[in-house]
Formats: sequence, structure tokens, C-alpha cells
Amino acid sequence: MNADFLPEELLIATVADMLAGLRHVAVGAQSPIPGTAALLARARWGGALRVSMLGSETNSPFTDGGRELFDCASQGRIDAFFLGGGQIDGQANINLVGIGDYPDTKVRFPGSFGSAYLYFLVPRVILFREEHTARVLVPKVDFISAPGVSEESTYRKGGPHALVTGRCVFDFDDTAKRFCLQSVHPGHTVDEIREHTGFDYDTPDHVPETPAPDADTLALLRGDVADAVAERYPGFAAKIFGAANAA
Amino acid sequence: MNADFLPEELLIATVADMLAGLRHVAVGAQSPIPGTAALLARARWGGALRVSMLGSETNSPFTDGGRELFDCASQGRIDAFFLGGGQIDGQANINLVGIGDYPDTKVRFPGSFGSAYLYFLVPRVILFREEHTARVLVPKVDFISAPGVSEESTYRKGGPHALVTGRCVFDFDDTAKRFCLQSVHPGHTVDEIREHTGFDYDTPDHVPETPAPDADTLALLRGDVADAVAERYPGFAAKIFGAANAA
Amino acid sequence: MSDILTTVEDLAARIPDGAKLALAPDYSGCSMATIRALIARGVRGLHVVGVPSVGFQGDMLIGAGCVATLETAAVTLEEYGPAPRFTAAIKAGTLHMIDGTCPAIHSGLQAAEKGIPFMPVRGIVGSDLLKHRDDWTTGTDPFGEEDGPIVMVKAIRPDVTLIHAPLADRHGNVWIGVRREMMLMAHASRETLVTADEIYDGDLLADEKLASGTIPGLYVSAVAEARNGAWPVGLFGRYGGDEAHLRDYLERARTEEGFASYLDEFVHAPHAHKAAE
Amino acid sequence: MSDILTTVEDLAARIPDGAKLALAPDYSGCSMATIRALIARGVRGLHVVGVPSVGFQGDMLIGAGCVATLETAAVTLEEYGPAPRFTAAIKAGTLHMIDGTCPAIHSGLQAAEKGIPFMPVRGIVGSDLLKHRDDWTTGTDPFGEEDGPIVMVKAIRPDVTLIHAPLADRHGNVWIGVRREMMLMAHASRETLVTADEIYDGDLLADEKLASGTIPGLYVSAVAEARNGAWPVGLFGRYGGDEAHLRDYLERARTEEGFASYLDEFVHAPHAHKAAE
Repeated sequence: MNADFLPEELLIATVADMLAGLRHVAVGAQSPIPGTAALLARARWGGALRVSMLGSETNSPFTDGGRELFDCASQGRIDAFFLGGGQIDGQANINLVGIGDYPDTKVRFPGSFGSAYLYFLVPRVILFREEHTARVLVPKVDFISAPGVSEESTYRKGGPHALVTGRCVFDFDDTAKRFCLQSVHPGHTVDEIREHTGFDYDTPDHVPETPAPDADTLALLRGDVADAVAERYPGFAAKIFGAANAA
Repeated sequence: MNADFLPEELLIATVADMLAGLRHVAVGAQSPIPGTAALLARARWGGALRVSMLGSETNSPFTDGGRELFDCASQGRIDAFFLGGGQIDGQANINLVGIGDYPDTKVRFPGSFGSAYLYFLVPRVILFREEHTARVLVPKVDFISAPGVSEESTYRKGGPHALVTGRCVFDFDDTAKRFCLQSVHPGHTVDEIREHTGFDYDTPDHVPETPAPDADTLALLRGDVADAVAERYPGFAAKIFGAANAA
Repeated sequence: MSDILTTVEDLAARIPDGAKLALAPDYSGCSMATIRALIARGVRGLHVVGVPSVGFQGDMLIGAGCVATLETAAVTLEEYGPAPRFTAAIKAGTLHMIDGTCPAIHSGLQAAEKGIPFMPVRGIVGSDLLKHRDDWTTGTDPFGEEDGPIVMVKAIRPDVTLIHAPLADRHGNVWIGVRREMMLMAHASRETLVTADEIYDGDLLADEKLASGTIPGLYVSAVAEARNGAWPVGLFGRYGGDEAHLRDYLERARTEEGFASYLDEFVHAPHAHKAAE
Repeated sequence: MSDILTTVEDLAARIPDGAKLALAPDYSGCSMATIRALIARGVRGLHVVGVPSVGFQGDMLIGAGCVATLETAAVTLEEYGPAPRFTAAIKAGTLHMIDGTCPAIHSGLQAAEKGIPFMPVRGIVGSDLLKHRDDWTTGTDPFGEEDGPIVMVKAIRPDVTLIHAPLADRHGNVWIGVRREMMLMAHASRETLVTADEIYDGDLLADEKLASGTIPGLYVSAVAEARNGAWPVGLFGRYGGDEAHLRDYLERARTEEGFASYLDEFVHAPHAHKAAE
């Protein structure tokens, strides 16, 4: 672990890199790291990126009620979105419903939200789940809230782009329809990833370390971006940037 | 012609009678007589009738754009509406498109507006056309903008209730699927109606005269109602009530 | 039309056992005052529709045994974590779940708003949600421009929408600003019952700025003034949630006994549901 | 994002020949300033969609030979009577008409708004309109609760929506109040071009009262300030139509020569289209 930045800051900078060149990214409720990444990306590109944070009163551009995000996505006006999952499998299927034989789930999650829709309509869906364990990253999800891949005839304009966890970044290969290990976060190893991942994936001969955020990025993040984040996620902003700025 | 009221006042009072006991009547644009009738009905029943006048800034209750009237009708929240027609035939079909072989119409009307929809969804549709001639009231319309009757299997919650013209009132008989002469306006005759009506209809043995508005109705009409009408139809209000009040 | 104004207890009395009841998420307008009154009156067998998700309102009604069926895209208390009485009911098998996804709920309500029997919805194909819904099916584009299947959802027509808003007037007009999921709910439902923090002295439709965020009284059956009526949940643009109270709720609601003690204190005690005023 | 502000001439330049162009009725928001600039630049082959009808904008564009196809529920000048250049074009057979009905146009746009290929619509069955539309068809309720046919209309996705509004800001947000057909048009169209009577100095979305009547800048490509830009038509809540001017138009537009003289005076003369300022 590099002492110059927090693990969350690495994740934020890593996700922000994935938003390069986009016009509009939307972020769901309760997504502090993706939300901060989107704000960082916007700050880095001089405001050219539009960021719509659901539930935020200053960053939501919507005026047509709960349906507008979904309509907007289907119109092709949202380039990137974030999804998580109580379980995620090797075909990028996500389960937001529960563990066990539905409807008699042993463990119940909150529910599918808009995943069964947005996964089809937003070109770049970034799967984000900090917990990287074999409990979460499973061979096959117990319930497919939203499928990672579809048949050729299915109307599908989007899907999984990458999976970012607390240990690594997986790329999703649309052709092979499986994940490929792209980089391992500082302090973690390829073997450790293998041990804690329940699904099968590809590993290149050389797996680089996830690039550390540079000084300019960290300065931006801990300055203007931290202030913007504090509006939506005061607890998160205090915890991360309070600590980082004190360090 | 009774000198105590204008022909328009008779029509207004006659139409207002047809709105007795309803909860909500909507009136389209450019409908001064039906609009005034609705306001008279509302005044008479102490405000229990809701009147939605399209294009009126004080009597329109809609806040969801042009579609709301139609959605509202389909929800069953509108009890009565008015339709006209460049041609109207004996099955209560209406033509708002043109005369001749569509699309090569010899005479072009403005278009069907919402008739093809509202005629199916508003329980009590009152056809209103002042001009009562064989040119307008034809055996068969050249173009059916909206059909008067439908097959049993068709989803239809509404349809023609009556046809009010400058000469008489026809009732529409849902079972026989044809008009029946209900009353003849003062100064007009049953034979005259026959002469100027292009379609076939039923005539009872005794056809009453359309009842004249009573003094209370006229007072209400020329007082509070005239003031309310002036907001939406200043020219009409000045012409009718200016004249009536001066008489 | 001033007889549209009534009490919270009357609103609760107007929601019959077994009603299909549409509720908004915690970030929108939650009539917690009426939820407490509903629990107090012992409503049973509700079919709750979360538009598109449901939070504390759902958890409390479920915990109090008021809900037979829950149709929603999620049960979420947002930053407060899992919903304890919902989770317990699922484990006990006492709740009939109809799991959906946000846009399908919006589209089902829009179908009801338009009085049409169904509406096509993008996505969903291949989701296990589809396997468990007899009110969803797949069809094809009748114009033949697409080969693949398209999901069609049946109209959702709630009996009652229950919401809380910042302002309502004596004509039954209700100001909801940009939180237009509540407008859709009102259009789609047979009846709409409303509590408002404040009764606006005038006609909301007569002010051109307010009118654009107003549900017309045409759709509203009854309004009750309930100052701070969303408490302990927040109200958009007005006040946040009562964090200490909600954390206390969560702590107690971990057990059935604790939840019962919460209801005793905040619902069943005389005038308990007015505690926030 | 202040580069969203441009000129009326630039708006006209952004509407290509052959574009499918959505326009609002006279009682809503008509960018007559841009219509004049469009005629001045000699646009050709437009497919105009009236949402759901069209008035003076349509008559002028048709008279100037700009329109190949007109898709609308009606052409209406309201109290001013029949639309002269529209009537003449129909008689001359120079206009391809796609006759519709208001709710079908709204539903076609709502289908585009939702990115779905079609939407069911009530009524219409038995109307001759249906015989002439290859983008309407009939189907049945997939849930089998109804026996009869239901009409399904294909999505209408305009290339460009052109509107006039009372206020717009430098972020591209546009205040349209309760005239939400313009919101639907913006959502359904690839691009939305706007003139506004006034540039609002601030963020329309930051004011909770204004936000609820605002089209977000997300949907808006460009905005031009055009004081009195709906003239000679009126603008809801702001000003009425210029009756004397409109009657003069109608008188002249009875003949091709008269209409040409109108264009010479109010469109082609230098700075003519700014005459109202």
C-alpha cells in the first residue's frame, strides 16, 4: 500500500479514467465512489462531462420524475452508469435480489432497481463492488437481475465494460463473453485475486499494477471535488477527504 | 322567434341541460357555445361541475401538456365533450378532414384533432354544429374521422349522445344506431328539418318545441356566466351578451 | 370545494383493507403521518406498489402485518442499510413478493395513465424477473423493424396513491415540484390521498411558476394538513430525515419485540403519530 | 457551457433540408423568428410534425415551399379561420399529408421518448385515418383481458424540435411552464433548438419553482435570444397574437402573389424578421 493515497482514492481515480471522452454519466443513489469518480472526471475535463447524480439536488438535471433517467438512457443520452450486485458471475450477470432459490431466498437483497433495463441501454456500464470475495464473485448467480450478455437478436445498446473491486480491475471481453484481469491494485497479487474470485476469467501473461493517481489528480480530488462530494455524501467526504487532507 | 332571448342563448341553455348531474366536462378550443353552456351548467349547480376549457388559462386544470386531456379521458375522468364536423352522417360518423376522395379532397377541413379518440372514451359526446343543411348533415360522410358506432368487441366507453344544430336537437339511439328528432327550436318546423337534413332519422308522432330558457337561467347566463365567458371568448361575449343585455 | 380538506385519520380510513396502494420512495414524498394512522387503524392485506421502490413506509407497514403483497423494484432505506422488517418477513415467508424493475413500474403506471392495457419496455429480456411475472410477457415489433423480443408489461392501476407534499390548496391542487413520479401515480390511480406540510392560501394553478409542479385537484380525493408529515423521513427541498430517530427505529426493528415497542411508542400511544409537531 | 447561446440565423442553419421538424401549436411556443429565418435561407423538403396540430408556422412554411410532408392532427389558425396556404397546397396536390389524431401523435412521441418502437393507443378503430397509415396497425391485448383490436402507433422521432419559450438560461435550460408538450418534443427529438424572449441570468434548475417547468439543457442543442420571438403569434402567459398583423397575413395569403408580398416585407427584406423588436 502506497502511503500517499487512500485505497478509495485509487478506486476513484481508476473509475474516473474509464469516463474519459464521454458526454454524460449518470450515477445511482448510494454510490459515493462512482459519484466521486464522475465528479473528478468532470473537474479534470473542464466541465465537458455532464454528471447526473440521482438523489442529488444540485447535480440532478431531471425534471420529469423517476422515469426520466430510464427514458433518457433509452434515448441514447447516457454514456456510462454504474451497477453493483450482491452476486456477480463470470458472464457479468448480476444478482440484486437474493441468495437461494427464489422466491425462498435465504439472504434477501434490496431488489433489482433499474438494472434489468439500464444494463441494456447504457453503452458503458461499470460494475463496481468493493468487496472482492468468492461469496460475491460467484461461478453463477442464484438470480439474474440483469444478464451480462444477450443473444444477437436482442435489442441491446449497452452492457458491461469493466468490473472494479477493492483488489483489481477486470475488463469485460464482449467477444469471449468473459472477464479478463486488467490490473491489480497496489498491495494485491494475481494469486490473491485467483483465490478470492469464484468465477473463471482470463489472465494475461503480464498483469500490470493499477496506476496510482498522480499529484495533480489527488490535488483536484481533495480540493474542488471533495467540496462537491460533500453536498451529496457528507459522511463519505468527511471520512475520505478529511483523512486524506489531514495526512 | 321569441324576442326574449337570442338563438345562441337557446342553444346554450339546451346544451347546458344535457350536462345535468355530470362531474367533469371538457370543452375544445373554438367552441364558444358549448363552452358557455358548460359554464352555465356549472353556475346553475353551484360549482359542482368541473369545467376544463382547452386554451383557457383560468379554466384549464391541466399541467402535463397536450396529452393530459386524452389521458384523462381514457382514465374515465371526463364525462362529456363536444365534437363538430364538416360533415356528419346518420350513423353519427363525423368528418373533419375534407370533402372528396381522400387524399385528393376538393374541400379540405382542418383535420381530425382528437376526435378519433375522444369519441370512444368520453361517455357523453355532444355533437354540435350550428349550420343545419344537407351539405353538412349528409347520408354518408366522405371520410370517417371518427365513427359514431363500433362493433361489440371494440373497446368503447363513449359515443354520440345528441346532435344540436341551429334548427333542432337530435337524440342518438344507441340500439337503433340512428338519430331521432327530439325537439325543434322555436321558429323552426319538422318539415323544414326534413328538407335540410341529408341523412335518414326517426321522427316521433309528436315533436315538442325545444324549451325556452327561463328567466333565472337567462339572468345567470347574462350575469356571472357572461363575465366568465368574456375571459376566453371576448368577441363572442360582447356580441351575444352585449346584445342580450342591451335588449 | 373546501370539503376536500380532512384529517390524517380520515385519510387512513379511506384506504380499505386489501387496497392496491401506491407509495413513493423516501427521497420523494412519504406521508408517514398517514402510515402511522393506517397501522393504528389495523389495516390488513394491502398490495403495496413501490414507485419504483419503497423505504421506511414499506418496512413499517410490513412489520405491522398490514401488507399481503409487495410489488416493487427494491426495498431500500438508502444509507441506513437493509430494511429489517422486510427482511424478516421474507425469511418468514409471510410476504408475497412481486419483484420488478424501476422502468417497468413507471411504464405500467403510464399504461394506466393512458388507459391502455399494456406498454412495451426496453431491456429485461433474459432477466429472471421475467420468469416470475404473469403480468409481463414478450412480443415483437409489429412494424417488423426489429427481430428480437420486446417485453410488454400490463398496466398497473392502484386503487389509492398516498403521498406527502410541501403544499396543497383548498381546491385539492398539490405542489410536488420536480418529483413528478407523484404526478404519474395520481394520474394512474383511482384515488389520490395527500398530506401537506402547509395549506397554500390560494390557487396553486393560478401561479404560473407553481402550476407547472402541481397535481391538479381533479385527481385528488382528499387532503389533510400534516405539518412535518413526512417525519421521520425527509421531504425533498424542505427537510432531511431524522437520523437519530431512524437509527433508533432500525435498532429496535431488528427484533419483533423491539419493533412492537417502537409502534407502542410512536403509533399506538394516544396522539403518538403527532409526536413530530 | 455559454457556447450554447447563438443567433436565430444559426438556429435556422442547423435545420437541414429534409429534416423531420417538430413544431408546437399557436397556443404553445412558436419560434416565428426562426421560421422567418428558415424561409429566408430557403429550406426545402421538411417533414413537419405538428404536436399535435400546427398553425401559422405551418401555413407560412408550406406557402414558402419549404414543406414536403405534413404530419399533424390538424392545421388550425383557431379564430382566424382556414389556413390559406395549406388549403392552396392541398388543392395543388403539392403536399404529402399524413393525417393523424392528437393522442396518437403524443403517443408516437412518447414511444420515441421511451426508446420503444411503438405504443398502443385507445380509440381510432374504424376511423378512415387508419386506412392511410402504414405506421399504424392493430393488435390485441397480449394479456387477453380484451377481445377487440387495439391500435399501435410507431414511434415518432423528430430530427429537430424548434420552439420558443419565455425564458432560457446559459446552461441551455428552457422554462416552458405547464406547456409540457414541448418537454415531450425535446425528449423525443434528436436535437432541440430554442428561442427565448429572455435569457435568465442564473440556473433555471436551481430554483425549485422554475425547475418543475423547465426542459433541462441536456436535451437542448442551442438557444438564441429573440425578444418577442413568437410574434406575430402569441406566447402563453406573456402576450397575445398581433391580431391586425395576422389578419393582414390572412388577407394577403389568399393569393400566391399576396403571400409573396408578405414574405418580401417580413422575411426577405434586410432585418425584416426582426421587425417586432
